[in-house]
Amino acid sequence: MNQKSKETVALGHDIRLELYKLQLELRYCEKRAYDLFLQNLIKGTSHLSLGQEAIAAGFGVAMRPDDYTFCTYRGHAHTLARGASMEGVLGELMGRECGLLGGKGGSMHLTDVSKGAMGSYAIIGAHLPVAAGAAWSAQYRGTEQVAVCFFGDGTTNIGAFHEALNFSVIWKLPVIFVCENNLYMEYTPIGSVTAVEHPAADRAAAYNLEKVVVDGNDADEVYRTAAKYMARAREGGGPALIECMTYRHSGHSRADPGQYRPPGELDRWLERDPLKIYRERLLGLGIVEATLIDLEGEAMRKVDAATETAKASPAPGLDGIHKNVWADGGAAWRN
Amino acid sequence: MNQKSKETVALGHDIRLELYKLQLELRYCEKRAYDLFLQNLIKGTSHLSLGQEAIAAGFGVAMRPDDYTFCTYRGHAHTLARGASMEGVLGELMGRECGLLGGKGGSMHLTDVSKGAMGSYAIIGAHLPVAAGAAWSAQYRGTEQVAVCFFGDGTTNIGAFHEALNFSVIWKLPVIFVCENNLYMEYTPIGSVTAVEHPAADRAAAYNLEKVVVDGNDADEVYRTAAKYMARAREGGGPALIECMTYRHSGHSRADPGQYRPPGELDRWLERDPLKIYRERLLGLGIVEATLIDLEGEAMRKVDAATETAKASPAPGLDGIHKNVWADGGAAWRN
Amino acid sequence: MAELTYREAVAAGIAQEMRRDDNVVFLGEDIGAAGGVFKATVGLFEEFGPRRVRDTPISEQAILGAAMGAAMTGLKPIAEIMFSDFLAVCWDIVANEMAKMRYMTDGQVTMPVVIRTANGAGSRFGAQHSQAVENWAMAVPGLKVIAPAFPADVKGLIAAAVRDPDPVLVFEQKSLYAFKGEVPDGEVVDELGKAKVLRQGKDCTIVALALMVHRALAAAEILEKEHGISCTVVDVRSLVPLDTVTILAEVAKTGRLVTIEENPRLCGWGAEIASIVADEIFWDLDGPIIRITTPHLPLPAADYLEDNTIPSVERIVREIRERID
Amino acid sequence: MAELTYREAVAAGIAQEMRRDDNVVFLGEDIGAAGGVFKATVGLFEEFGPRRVRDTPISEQAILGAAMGAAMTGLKPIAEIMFSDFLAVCWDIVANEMAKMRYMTDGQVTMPVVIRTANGAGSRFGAQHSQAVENWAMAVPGLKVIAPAFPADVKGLIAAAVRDPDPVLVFEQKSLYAFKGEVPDGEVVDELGKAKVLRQGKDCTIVALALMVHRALAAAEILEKEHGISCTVVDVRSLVPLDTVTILAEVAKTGRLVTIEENPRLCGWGAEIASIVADEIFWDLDGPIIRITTPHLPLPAADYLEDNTIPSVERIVREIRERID
Ligand SMILES: Cc1ncc(C[n+]2csc(CCOP(=O)(O)OP(=O)(O)O)c2C)c(N)n1
Ligand SMILES: Cc1ncc(C[n+]2csc(CCOP(=O)(O)OP(=O)(O)O)c2C)c(N)n1
Ligand SMILES: [Mg+2]
Ligand SMILES: [Mg+2]
Repeated sequence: MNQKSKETVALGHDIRLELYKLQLELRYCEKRAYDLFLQNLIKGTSHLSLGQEAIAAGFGVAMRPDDYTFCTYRGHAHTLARGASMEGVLGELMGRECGLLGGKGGSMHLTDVSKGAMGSYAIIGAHLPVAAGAAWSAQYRGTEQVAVCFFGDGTTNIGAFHEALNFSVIWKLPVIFVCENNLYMEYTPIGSVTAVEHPAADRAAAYNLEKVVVDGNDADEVYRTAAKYMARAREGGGPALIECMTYRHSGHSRADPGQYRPPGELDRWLERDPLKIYRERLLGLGIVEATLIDLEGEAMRKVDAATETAKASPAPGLDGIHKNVWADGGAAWRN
Repeated sequence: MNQKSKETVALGHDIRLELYKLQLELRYCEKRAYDLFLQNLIKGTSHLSLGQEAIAAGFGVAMRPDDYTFCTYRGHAHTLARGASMEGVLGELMGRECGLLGGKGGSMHLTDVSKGAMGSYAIIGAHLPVAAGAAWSAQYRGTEQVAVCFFGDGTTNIGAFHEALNFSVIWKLPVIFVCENNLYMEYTPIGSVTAVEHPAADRAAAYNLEKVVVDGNDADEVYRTAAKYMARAREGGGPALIECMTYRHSGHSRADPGQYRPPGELDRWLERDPLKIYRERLLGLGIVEATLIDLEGEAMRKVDAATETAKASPAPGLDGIHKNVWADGGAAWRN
Repeated sequence: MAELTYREAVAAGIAQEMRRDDNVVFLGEDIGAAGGVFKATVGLFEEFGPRRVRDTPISEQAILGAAMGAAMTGLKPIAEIMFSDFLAVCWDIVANEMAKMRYMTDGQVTMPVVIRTANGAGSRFGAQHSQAVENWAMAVPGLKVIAPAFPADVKGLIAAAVRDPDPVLVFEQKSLYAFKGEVPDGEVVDELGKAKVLRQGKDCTIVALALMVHRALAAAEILEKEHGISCTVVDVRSLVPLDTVTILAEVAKTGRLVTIEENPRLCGWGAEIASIVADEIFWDLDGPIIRITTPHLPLPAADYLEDNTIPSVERIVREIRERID
Repeated sequence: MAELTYREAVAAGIAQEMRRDDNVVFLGEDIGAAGGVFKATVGLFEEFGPRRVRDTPISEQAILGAAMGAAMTGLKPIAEIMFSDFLAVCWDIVANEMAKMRYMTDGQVTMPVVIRTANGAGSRFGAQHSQAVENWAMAVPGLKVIAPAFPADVKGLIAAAVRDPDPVLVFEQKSLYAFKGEVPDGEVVDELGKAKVLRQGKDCTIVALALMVHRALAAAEILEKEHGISCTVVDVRSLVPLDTVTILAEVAKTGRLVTIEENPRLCGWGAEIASIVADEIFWDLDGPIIRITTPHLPLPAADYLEDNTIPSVERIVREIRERID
């Protein structure tokens, strides 16, 4: 793996424990979402980030509270990583009143503007130019906020990717485009439909950007890279395009058993499970296991509590159907 | 200029005279179109290729009769270069019955399927994937036809460019994408809105293609480059992306005096007028001037005759309005 | 007669045409090796191989552009756009290119292309994966538009679409994919532009499309049995060409028109039919024209909310009871 | 009162709002240094500079995506899409993103964005540069849609659009850019959702939009003077929100509705109004509802053909004479 941005700066234990804690929460919450689906408590589709947590966590910890996140339908982890409430997320998946969006958006549109989570977008590519727009706004208002935009490998072949990248570079916008290359689109390997090996990084030069490929299963590496390019963007250095190599442990969506993947591939990636790697690293750094077990228990309790709260929440009221088409709160198209 | 594809193979006099003759016809016909516009005989818009003739001519002469051309609203030259009738072109510009499209398409949509001129497309970028489709069809049918797709520098920043390039490469389609870089979009310099210097060639690597930049005012160089990459495509070698540097002598469209261009720029390019260069080259190669004067007179007479025929042609019949929405010849949307 | 699901009928229709004509090719995202995300194209890749059934990148403009270029040069492509909502990312190719090319060139170009797409609500996918957008296509001159409700129609209309020399959009209702129905054995080829009268009544004529046909039939049953209101039900099937002969005749007989539309209200196909009826058989009408549509809003995701947004059997029964006497 | 052209009124409306509010920004292709390809934005770059008036690459998805992202985070962007036909290349951002984001997030996001675009025929530009596509936008829940006919309305409605917290599409009629009219001095702010009655008559109510308002007025004049048919003319101005109060009242008074639409027929805004009238004031109607539209076909380019395709004053006079007594 071409890890150009690998840095050796040591991270403090506080940050490392934060990264571990966040990865744990993302992992346990996604697993819980899967269980709830099996219990038929989640009705719509959902796209899990199992195996990809290091990316959401690495960026989440590196971001400033007022920075902007834009994510895809596979956005539970990125939304949680900004501090959105877990019962709000699980409630939304279950279509409950306590859901972040009152049940109106569902799994694919998680948003918490109060935490800078500016939406999850379910049509491939659209949010890249939208993230550029938020970065433009930050630049215009002089706030030094940065917009971070997550998307998959498959998204690099759609037109909006190209437009957003060129646009962001010529306007020097503070936006970080993060490609989570998990090797697959829905069921088709990205390599079979892309002209270059690294669908994002090998195209960076087309926008006069640096080629950056990182190990997306290593939260430290993601964190360092995020911190570096976000700092640069804040100072007016313009956008970056970062390709994070990773793998999803589950299928594309709840309906997919993932049988198109060659035998053994998943097992090899499970050995590089970001949580496993990270736990071993922390132990190697001399952190006592009891500390980790505490964190693990805490994360699990948080997920349990959120699950109970969400389960106890009623179905959303029907009056919500006719609310919030317009800023006046209503849906009237006539007088 | 980075002229990677410059070759030194000598071209025969026959081909050279053909290239000169074609450039003359394109030049005179475009000038005539401008005169007819001043006489208010052309009503809609029109976009001239004055100054860019070497590209249409170089490719036109290199193409096989059954190859496909796809061009833009600036497509008079490319359509004529495939052998479309000149009165058909001028008649269409004037909205006459003899027009290639019976007056229904106008200047921006010139098409002559019988000559392989598969249409002129007025919305930026759309014809790149369409050209890929024609190439796919040729590949599928095993005909060894090649599709050639012309577009401007400004077109490289729209999504369809990106999608078409990647798609053509992964399917190894026999399609040649030809960017005519005339330094401007409508009134805005391409350099001010593009992240790289060569809007097409500097992006070739993003599609695993070779960087090719040629002098678009040198018909020989264009011809050689065209012949080389078309031969490769015919043999299954896949697509190419060729950036031809050139300049338009007139404004973007009939309404534009071109005042956004820095003083002196046009004059410098007029010194590199493709017809001027080519005439001098032919004389230098020992071709007697009388031969050239003959060709010039012949071209002018052809344009004059076409003008008269087109002027004499009546307005199209109103019945045409309701014809050819559908393949059954009609326009019925109900029974 | 065999019983097929709606999704099996899709694959059967495509397979029938691909067997018949070697120039029929099929492309789209995950349609090949994976058999489609709705499993509506299972078996095609195995039967026809990667030369004729081609998986593509996520590049909808390239997919439809390629289909268009191929159609102009001798092939008969079928392109899948996974969800009809995604037509928005390639709308230029559909609305400005495919639809207009033949007319602009005064007939030089022929465009035998089929776009299949999964349309409509009921899967709790939220506002960007649940729209009924057949009216987007109906509004564009140069496009033919069909939306079948039953497996037999699916097979026959897909076959007709493939054989048609013009661009045809096939809106498949995603919540009907599991619906089973009888499909005739052997070659099935239907005709574009023909509505079907599924039930005859005296009090009003319900005109419906796709999923709403099923709800209209269920509502008509209840109205008849429980409320003594007898309804004609017309399945429009084809929006362009539109079978105004059948529709006008059936509305004239009962004197009342009710459209049942899954689309959000404004500019739906029902508005067009209402305007034709209000012009051409105005004097045959015995009362107001009623449109029952999804309210004019984006769709909510949660099951409970979604079910209360698109027209339900209960709502159809209630509105017709209240307004037809 | 000053006399301004329609194009000057565009620039005046934008300038008024940019002076008032520093968060109003303007972006698009060739809008800045060049003053717009229709010269409708001349002077803005000079007054407000390149930080607030920004030329873009030919990247319509990026233009509207950027406008959207900026609108969600505190700015009030005005984006130009040069020709309304080009909305097709960025339709996803308009129809799936801007329109739905507020609803999907249950109100977390506000989207104060304005999209201006040159719409309609009359310039002999052919089928890809002449469409009237306001009904594309009207069909999408979550979008507001206006189409002014007079310079004063242009200025006032653009100002209202900029101040509105929701996404508003402004369809400017490109063949009206040179039209002159009185515009009040000082700040002008109109209201979305208000139709205007421009003429009162007894025999029928003509409802029209943009260029067709001018033709309706001319036709009404001729019908009155030469044929003794007296027409009310309503300028719809705003398709969403729609002023059904005014429209229904005016149709009820004359008992007849005629819509004049530049769009190709199917699913035009006139169909929607026809269906509302045929439902809500059916018993006030004295005869069939008539829609006069461009035939359902792509537009031809040649002047002679184009003039005979979109509704002309002569055709409006003829159809109303033949059908209204
Ligand atoms: C425009 C568009 N086309 C197709 C889809 C259907 N779709 C949803 S996810 C997906 C695969 C995306 O792959 P990638 O970008 O690699 O992201 P991943 O799911 O692997 O995270 C596809 C094709 C879509 N949502 N939008
Ligand atoms: C999608 C789209 N956006 C904008 C336009 C308007 N437009 C027509 S030509 C043009 C400039 C194109 O520049 P370039 O690609 O360099 O070609 P050139 O005109 O220089 O040959 C623009 C912006 C269009 N036709 N289509
Ligand atoms: Mg992926
Ligand atoms: Mg150019």
